[in-house]
Amino acid sequence: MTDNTNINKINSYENTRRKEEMKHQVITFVLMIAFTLIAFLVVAAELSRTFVIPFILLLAVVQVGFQFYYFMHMKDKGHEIISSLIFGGIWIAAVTVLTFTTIIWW
Amino acid sequence: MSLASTQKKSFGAVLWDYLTTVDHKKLGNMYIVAGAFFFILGGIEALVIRIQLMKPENDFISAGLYNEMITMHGTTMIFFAAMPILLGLMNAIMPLQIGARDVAFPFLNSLGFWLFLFGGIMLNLSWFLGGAPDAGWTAYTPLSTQSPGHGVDFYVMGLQLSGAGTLIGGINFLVTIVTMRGPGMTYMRMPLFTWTTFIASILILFAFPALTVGLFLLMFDRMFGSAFFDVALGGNSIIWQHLFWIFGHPEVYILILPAFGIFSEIFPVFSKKRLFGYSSMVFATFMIAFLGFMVWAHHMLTVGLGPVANSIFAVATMAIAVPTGIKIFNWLATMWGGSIRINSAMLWSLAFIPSFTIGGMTGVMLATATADYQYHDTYFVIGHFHYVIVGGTLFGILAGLHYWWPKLFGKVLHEGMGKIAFWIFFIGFHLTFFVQHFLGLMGMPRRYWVFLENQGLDTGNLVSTIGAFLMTIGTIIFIINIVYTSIKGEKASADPWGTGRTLEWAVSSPPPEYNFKKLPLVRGLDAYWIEKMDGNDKMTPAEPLVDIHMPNGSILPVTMTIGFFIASFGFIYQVDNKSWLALVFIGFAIALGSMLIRSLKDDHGYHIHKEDLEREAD
Amino acid sequence: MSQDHSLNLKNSHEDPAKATMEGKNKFLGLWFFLGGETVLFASFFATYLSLRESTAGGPTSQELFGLELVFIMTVLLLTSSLTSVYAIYHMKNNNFKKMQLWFGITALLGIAFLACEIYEFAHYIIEYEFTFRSSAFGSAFYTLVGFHGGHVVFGLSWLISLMVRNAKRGLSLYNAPKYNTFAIYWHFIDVVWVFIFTVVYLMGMVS
Amino acid sequence: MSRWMGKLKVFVLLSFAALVLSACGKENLTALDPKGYGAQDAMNIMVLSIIVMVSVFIIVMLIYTIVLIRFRQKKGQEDYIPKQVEGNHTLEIVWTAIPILLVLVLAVPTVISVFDLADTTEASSSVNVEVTGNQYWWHFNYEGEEIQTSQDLYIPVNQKVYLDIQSSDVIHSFWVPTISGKIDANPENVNTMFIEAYEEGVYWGKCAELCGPSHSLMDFKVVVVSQEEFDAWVEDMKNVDAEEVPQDAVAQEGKELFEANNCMACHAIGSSPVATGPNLTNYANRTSIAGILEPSKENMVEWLMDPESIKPGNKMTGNYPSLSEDEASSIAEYLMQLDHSETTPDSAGN
Ligand code: HEA
Ligand code: HEA
Ligand SMILES: [Cu+2]
Repeated sequence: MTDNTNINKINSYENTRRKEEMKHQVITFVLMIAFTLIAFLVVAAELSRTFVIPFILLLAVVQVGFQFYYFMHMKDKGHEIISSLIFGGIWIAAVTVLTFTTIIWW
Repeated sequence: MSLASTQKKSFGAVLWDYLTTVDHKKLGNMYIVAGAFFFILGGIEALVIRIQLMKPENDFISAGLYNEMITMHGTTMIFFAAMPILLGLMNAIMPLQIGARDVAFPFLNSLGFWLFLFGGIMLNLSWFLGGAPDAGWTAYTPLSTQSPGHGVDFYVMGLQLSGAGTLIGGINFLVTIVTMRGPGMTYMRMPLFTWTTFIASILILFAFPALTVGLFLLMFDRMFGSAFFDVALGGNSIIWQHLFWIFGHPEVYILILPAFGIFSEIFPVFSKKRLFGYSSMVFATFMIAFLGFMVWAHHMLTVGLGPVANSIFAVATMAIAVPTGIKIFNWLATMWGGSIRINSAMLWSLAFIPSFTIGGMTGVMLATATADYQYHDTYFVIGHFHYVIVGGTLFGILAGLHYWWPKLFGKVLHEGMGKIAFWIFFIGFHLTFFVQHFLGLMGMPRRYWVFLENQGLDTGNLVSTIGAFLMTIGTIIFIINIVYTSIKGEKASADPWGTGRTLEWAVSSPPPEYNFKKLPLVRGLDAYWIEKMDGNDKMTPAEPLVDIHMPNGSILPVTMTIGFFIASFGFIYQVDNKSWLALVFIGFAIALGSMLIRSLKDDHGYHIHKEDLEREAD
Repeated sequence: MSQDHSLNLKNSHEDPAKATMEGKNKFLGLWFFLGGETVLFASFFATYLSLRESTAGGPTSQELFGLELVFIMTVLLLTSSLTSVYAIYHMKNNNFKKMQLWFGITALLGIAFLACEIYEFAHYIIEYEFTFRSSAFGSAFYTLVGFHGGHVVFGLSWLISLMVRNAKRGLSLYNAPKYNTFAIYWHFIDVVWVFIFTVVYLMGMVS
Repeated sequence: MSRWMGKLKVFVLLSFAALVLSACGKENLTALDPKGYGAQDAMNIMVLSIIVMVSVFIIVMLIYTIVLIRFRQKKGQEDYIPKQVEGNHTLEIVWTAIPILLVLVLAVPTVISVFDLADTTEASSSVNVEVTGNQYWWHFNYEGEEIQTSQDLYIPVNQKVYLDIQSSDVIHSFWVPTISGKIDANPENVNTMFIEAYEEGVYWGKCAELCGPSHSLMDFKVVVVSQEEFDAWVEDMKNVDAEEVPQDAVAQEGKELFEANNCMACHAIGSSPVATGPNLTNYANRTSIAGILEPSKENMVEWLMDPESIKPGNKMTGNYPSLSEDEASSIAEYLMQLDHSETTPDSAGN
């Protein structure tokens, strides 16, 4: 029996932790929608190109960070190998995109 | 699936067993056998090339056929011979080395194998269906988009299939190494072959998607009229070159790193000394992999990317000499002070050091961009990469085969024949490829169907051809050795070399299907050696004898693959007649149907019971 | 290795998706796969970026794209990401019914997204005669966005077959990892979309 | 032991044999005897890198040989267990640092010369030639001069000549080993590089990027002449009269056949920009027929009768009515009389 109460305790602790986490995720979501909105508004406002493009790219990167770290839990424990591999992929992705946007057009 | 099925099984049963197996050791052997088959095909193609180039203006084969030969030789050797044999060794050995009972995804493992095999069959069917691809293994656009007939289509679909298989294999190995390491097997206690498997798998994971995309674009351009490489519609043919080499350069390290791993196993065992600088070896492997992704444009130095790009890529390329050098010197230091025994496995490994060093050094010479304007697309490059690929990867494969043969097939290869085969092959190898460096500098570009008379290229080419024949003889002796051994060879003990250091030598040869009756407790690097030094003849078990959970065999990987195989034909031939699209639908129906069955039908595997295990002899 | 797959979830405080070796393997395997997918999509993006001005006289991105539809699509997909988070939340609380419900909503949102995309493509083809074969830009556009769409289709089929298959069985340590891997995959699709709407649509409209 | 010595001997012999071979590469084809700016630059780097490589190789082989001589298991040592050495930091640092230094030694001159060779700032004050690679021949258009030629590129000695290189179909690569390294001819962009020859002569050029069945037959020549001869050649070529009446009746008949068979649709004589096929101006002075055959009438006839057997996959095959031997011979006669310039490949020979 003692076993069970223990688990129950843990469970209730876990439950509150999960609720807490869920709250974070809803906030994340609201932020993402807000970011999206800002990005669209900036483009709709037809501001100068040199400002808009880096700005919306930055918003995208932050949004993706939210996705990875909150929705996909990359911030949690047990994700060390995963995040090093994902960052590996991102690094190669970045190098690829960089070359294609620079040296493919002479 | 029963244990100890000593009674003879019917042919049908054996075949069914191989079609449905998910056992990593069987799959490993199947990879090796299929890879060897493709190696012989690629080798025969190489011979045809060398015969054609035996004398100036030879007309042994036609120009078109020559281009098909080189394309098929390169593609077959890289994708269907060297890589599968390495994957086979990884499959068979790596789980044993980390003390695992299987890989993480036995089902996917089998799927990966079948995709590779059918990809290879697909590619080679092109010989019989109107002509093989003829745009080089690099399939540069727009030559490849304009190539008439279906040859290049077979190249695209064949590589797409096998590429998917390889990707699956890579992910499987990664997960296996992360989660399935046995008790006590920390990362820094993993044998080097496991490490190189791990890192080569990372390379596979990140390199193959670029090829996948490139092949898709090529497929769309050739089969569905898109305009990626069609200059008239704004396309750009350089995109293909980038995508191909973003894949292609890491690919050459996918070929060499596992071979490095094999040598790192063999040198310690036959020097009776632990690997010198273990952690720097791991680090160097990571460095090679990391840098390997940032140098691909060294294949494109003459494309006209501009001096900035050329300089960056040239210098980055040269940097790879540093970690590779660390490895070479660590191997030498491993042997220094050791007690070296030379047998066939060791001969191949020893021959690797000078051969690969030459190849690596010509690689660094190629990286000096200014000089590469001369070397590029000449026989100098052919010389370079055969030195690293044959002298590195192929020597590694042969060393690994001799070394692990007893573990894979239960018998030790014949030493005498092994040595004769080695010497003939080794001499032939240097004869063939050493002169090619000079041929290149004397003005012989690669992919030349004929070279003209009176250009001073005759002697060199003849020498090269003679060497190729010596390599053939060497290979044939090796094959005879295999046949002889499997008939006459003696059964091998668990540790036939006597100085085995890693876990695979702690289980019988060949190992039982569950690998370890009780998972062993690993107490350090070279786990088995440690036990031996402590006077134990066995590993200490980490668990009591319990039921062993085993995955079920399945025919679905084969049916899935056949589905994709059929669909590929549909894609290829719908260009001629839209009704071939039916095959696409049929093929996908079969493949998706198999997937559906797989996901709907629960597969919990089965257990080998404790009682049965107890009855088994050790 | 796990011995019993019908293990009662109630007594476990571990994440049911990662409680078994199979579960852990699936989880890692999918993540690693996503690492590869990153490079896959990067290659498509890179190709698109180098060809986006190669319109060969055909319609340009400024002429084609509109903000409204893309915004709707973005909200649909983002929301579906959130609903799948809810579903996983309920999975961890071992509430199968609610989990199925939220996944159901996720699927509906996904289908709505797909419908918008099909409408969009049809619109370009019919109104502008802008196809896959019009120009290198056309090829690159449809390929990049289409591959993302293909991922959505695949994800939906996966989800629906999971939901149907397990509708009567409830949650177990055997199927929890499957739902969990699906959810991660689904988020990744959203990640890709964030870049698509930024790089393709928004950047395509900035002149 | 003896086996290893044997191996070494074979190896030394082989390298020696190869070195002897290398000395006798064909003049004006080999990259080992550079006579131009780019080739010389490349040669300098090659020599430097060979020095580095040979020293590294000697060190590796030295350790290797010592290891194999000293540390073989001797009889009675079967049970001997050597000391299990983990590693040695000093050693590891040494063999990391030295290669880094060596790489730097190579990298610096490489980068310098890469930028030097890419420098095209002087292009406007020099000879500029538009080079087009075609399956399987090369076209040259002297910018600003209204001169079009094919297959033989005339340039003045000791002067940088700027080439704007492009392809009309698949990728080719322009390579004249003795004068300079190669650069690709891409279909979608122009690559610019310069060549400068230090000696007069006729140099072999090769296509270095697989471009189809006759890739190996896509040879061309660079004819390097003195500045005066080059100027004379330019003058001659600017004043070509395509209507010029041939000297004898056979050639006259050849000319008529040439026109009747619509050869002009692809081949121009004079500075007309038609470039579906090689420009035939000054044909009599060509160094070769179709880039590979000796320039003789028999070969010309053979080519005209069946180009496919000489250059598989070429674009001429099947694009004109088949010719009888007599007809081909007349056309050959006509073409072999197209002697528009005093400056010939022989001028480069002196
Ligand atoms: C197993 C395969 C393999 C391996 C391991 C390598 C290794 C290397 N390769 Fe190679 N390469 C190929 C396979 C391989 N290559 C293939 C197949 C092609 C042609 C593809 C095609 O076009 O069809 C090619 C082409 C190729 C090119 C393009 C040539 C051209 O087309 O113009 C270049 C250019 O830089 C290059 C460079 C290198 C370098 C620098 C290394 C380095 O990794 C080598 C490092 C090793 C050493 C240097 C030796 C040991 C080091 C020491 C002893 C330390 C001290 C040394 C120094 C300081 C120099 N390779
Ligand atoms: C793993 C890779 C690999 C391997 C192992 C080899 C092995 C060999 N290669 Fe190859 N090669 C490539 C990869 C490889 N090659 C690539 C990528 C290209 C570039 C292609 C391109 O340009 O697109 C190339 C190109 C290439 C060329 C240049 C062609 C050209 O540019 O025109 C040449 C020429 O000599 C050549 C020769 C050889 C030879 C003689 C061998 C030998 O080592 C082979 C030895 C093996 C055998 C000889 C087999 C023995 C046969 C039997 C035992 C069967 C006996 C039975 C019967 C006869 C029935 N190869
Ligand atoms: Cu490379």
